[in-house]
Amino acid sequence: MKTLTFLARSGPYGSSKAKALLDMVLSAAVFEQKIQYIFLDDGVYQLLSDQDSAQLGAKNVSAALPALDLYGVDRIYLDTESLQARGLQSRQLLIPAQPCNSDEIRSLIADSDMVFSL
Amino acid sequence: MKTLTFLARSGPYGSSKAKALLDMVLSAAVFEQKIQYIFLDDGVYQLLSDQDSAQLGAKNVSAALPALDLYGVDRIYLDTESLQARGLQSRQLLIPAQPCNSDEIRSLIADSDMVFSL
Amino acid sequence: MSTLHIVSKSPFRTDALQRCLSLVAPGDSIILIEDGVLAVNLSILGERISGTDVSCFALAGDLIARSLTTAGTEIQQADAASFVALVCEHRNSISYG
Amino acid sequence: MSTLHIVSKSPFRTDALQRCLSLVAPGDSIILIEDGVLAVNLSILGERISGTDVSCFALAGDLIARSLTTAGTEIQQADAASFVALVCEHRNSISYG
Amino acid sequence: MIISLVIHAAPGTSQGAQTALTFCQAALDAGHQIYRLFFYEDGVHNAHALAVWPQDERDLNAAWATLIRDHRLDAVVCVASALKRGVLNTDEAARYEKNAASLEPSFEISGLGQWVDACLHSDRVVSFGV
Amino acid sequence: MIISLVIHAAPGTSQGAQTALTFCQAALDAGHQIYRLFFYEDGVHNAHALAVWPQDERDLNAAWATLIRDHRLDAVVCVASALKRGVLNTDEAARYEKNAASLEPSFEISGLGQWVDACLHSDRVVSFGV
Repeated sequence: MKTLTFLARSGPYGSSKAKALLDMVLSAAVFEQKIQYIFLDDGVYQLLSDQDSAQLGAKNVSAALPALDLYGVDRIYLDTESLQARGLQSRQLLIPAQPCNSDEIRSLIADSDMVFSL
Repeated sequence: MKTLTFLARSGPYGSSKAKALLDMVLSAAVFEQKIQYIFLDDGVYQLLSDQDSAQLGAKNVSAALPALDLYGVDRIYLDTESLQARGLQSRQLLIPAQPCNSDEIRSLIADSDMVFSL
Repeated sequence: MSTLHIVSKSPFRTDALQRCLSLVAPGDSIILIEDGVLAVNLSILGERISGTDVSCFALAGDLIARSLTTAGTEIQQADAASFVALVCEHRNSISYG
Repeated sequence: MSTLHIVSKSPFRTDALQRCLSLVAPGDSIILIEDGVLAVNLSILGERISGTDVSCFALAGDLIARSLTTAGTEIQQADAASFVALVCEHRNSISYG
Repeated sequence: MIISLVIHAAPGTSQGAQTALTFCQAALDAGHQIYRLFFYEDGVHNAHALAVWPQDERDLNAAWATLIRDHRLDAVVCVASALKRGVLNTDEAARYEKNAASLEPSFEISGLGQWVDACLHSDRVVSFGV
Repeated sequence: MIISLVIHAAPGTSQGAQTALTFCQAALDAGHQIYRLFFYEDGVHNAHALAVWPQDERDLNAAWATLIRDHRLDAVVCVASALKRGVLNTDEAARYEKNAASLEPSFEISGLGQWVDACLHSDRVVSFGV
């Protein structure tokens, strides 16, 4: 088993990156790898509740997040500094994520076999 | 005749944007429109002399710049602030460009029928 | 004879909004679209437009998708029809990537 | 067990370098590639690596294309073979877009 | 008013193509004339006839083709951008000895001259997906 | 060492594909084993058989195909990314009733499982063009 870390840095909808990284996470989960899923920078917007992308004709990227737990993806982290810089509150989030700072992210990265950032 | 303004904001080679905007400028020049070509942000790197992209297997984007004059494109501007922010000197530039500041760019834009930025 | 500034990228990840704010002139308007709407609560934007005759809009569909609102800001919501009207009302437009 | 940070976007136009510098740890290395080499003379990078055990490299082909040099900096030039060697010497890598 | 659009983004990668499509529909609804759609750089992928979208997503390639046909719009893809990205009409496919064309037939292939022409004949030209 | 590459960028649009190609060649020259090239998102355009490059530019599509054949590399394009971008092999073209295939035959179409497999069997996985 490998430890794979995913840095979700992109907002949802503006590009396909959020969805592309989520698909990687879910695939790795199917193969039962150890997954660390870290939301930082604009990636924190992916976690906001009440997203409604119907007007854009796009799929709701956040709809799959509650299923992460079923896939066994339970190491989900949120960069507190990114959240604060954007004036967001953790009570606005759709799924629970462990608050962390840069020190903690560095140590999650140091423990990883591979890191993917989108 | 229309006044078309081009904001070159991208560095050369990292993406096809510098080349794509240059191709628009040259096409508009063939149709003898009034052209204002403004280099700002990373676009100022397009003007550096001694670019050598052979190792990248890419065409030298700056090679076409000296031909702008032949195409009648002689309103070429350079944002001084962008140059300074990057620690560059105007003596390093391949072609002459008129130094300008944000005030002057705003007035060039106000005089334009259309503006294209890449 | 004014300009519509169209900002489609995140102010946290790119220089699009910053460049827009450096070029916006009195009488111009700004419209935030796509990831550009992430600027909706940004103080540098609010301060720049407050008390000026620069109007700022944000595409409603992009706000709703991202669970954002313009509440408490001076930014007005626009739908696609308003976006088209803004393009027509201004002499030219700049799309910042 | 350290990380190679691969920065491919301009520090003037994106947050790639900034995020890299916030995550770089002692013993890590940074390699600037593509438009990432535009950071070569940037003081925030020089100050971050000076006197630390963080090494910084820049791809020579990307520097030459853009008419940039590492003269006067603590950044070392790397060719493709050195890039491969750096990947092998570090446990993992992060590519910042 | 007479409006033209320049589309720089591929559908499915960045949101710009979708925004452009919505804008185009709204401009038509408001009674404006769309003089030309010019697809440049990655924008040419909007004209790719071989794209297959998942059933639960909006097929932007089909949406463009429908909009163009329904309103008889003039939709041009830049030839230099298209060739490099494998978007070919029958003539180009034959010329370069490729075994198939890939351009959705409601689009035409032409040069940047068509973009200049759009600038000359439009009141407004708006860029999407830059 | 055993190395795999993930390529996210289209050739001709961003420099990432060219960097990946040079890196791949250098890794082979240094005696490393390339376990797999995985083309994801816009990276699938590197496998587009219909691309026609200008004569004065390096044809990156051809360069990949040559490198893959010469070194018998395992090159996989992500099926979900490829379908949406019109990169189809003969089977997919038939299944979706498209009139042509567009995948350069030195590449295979498969799923993200092949990327996970590359992570499991490689010492290093490097991403390009993100």
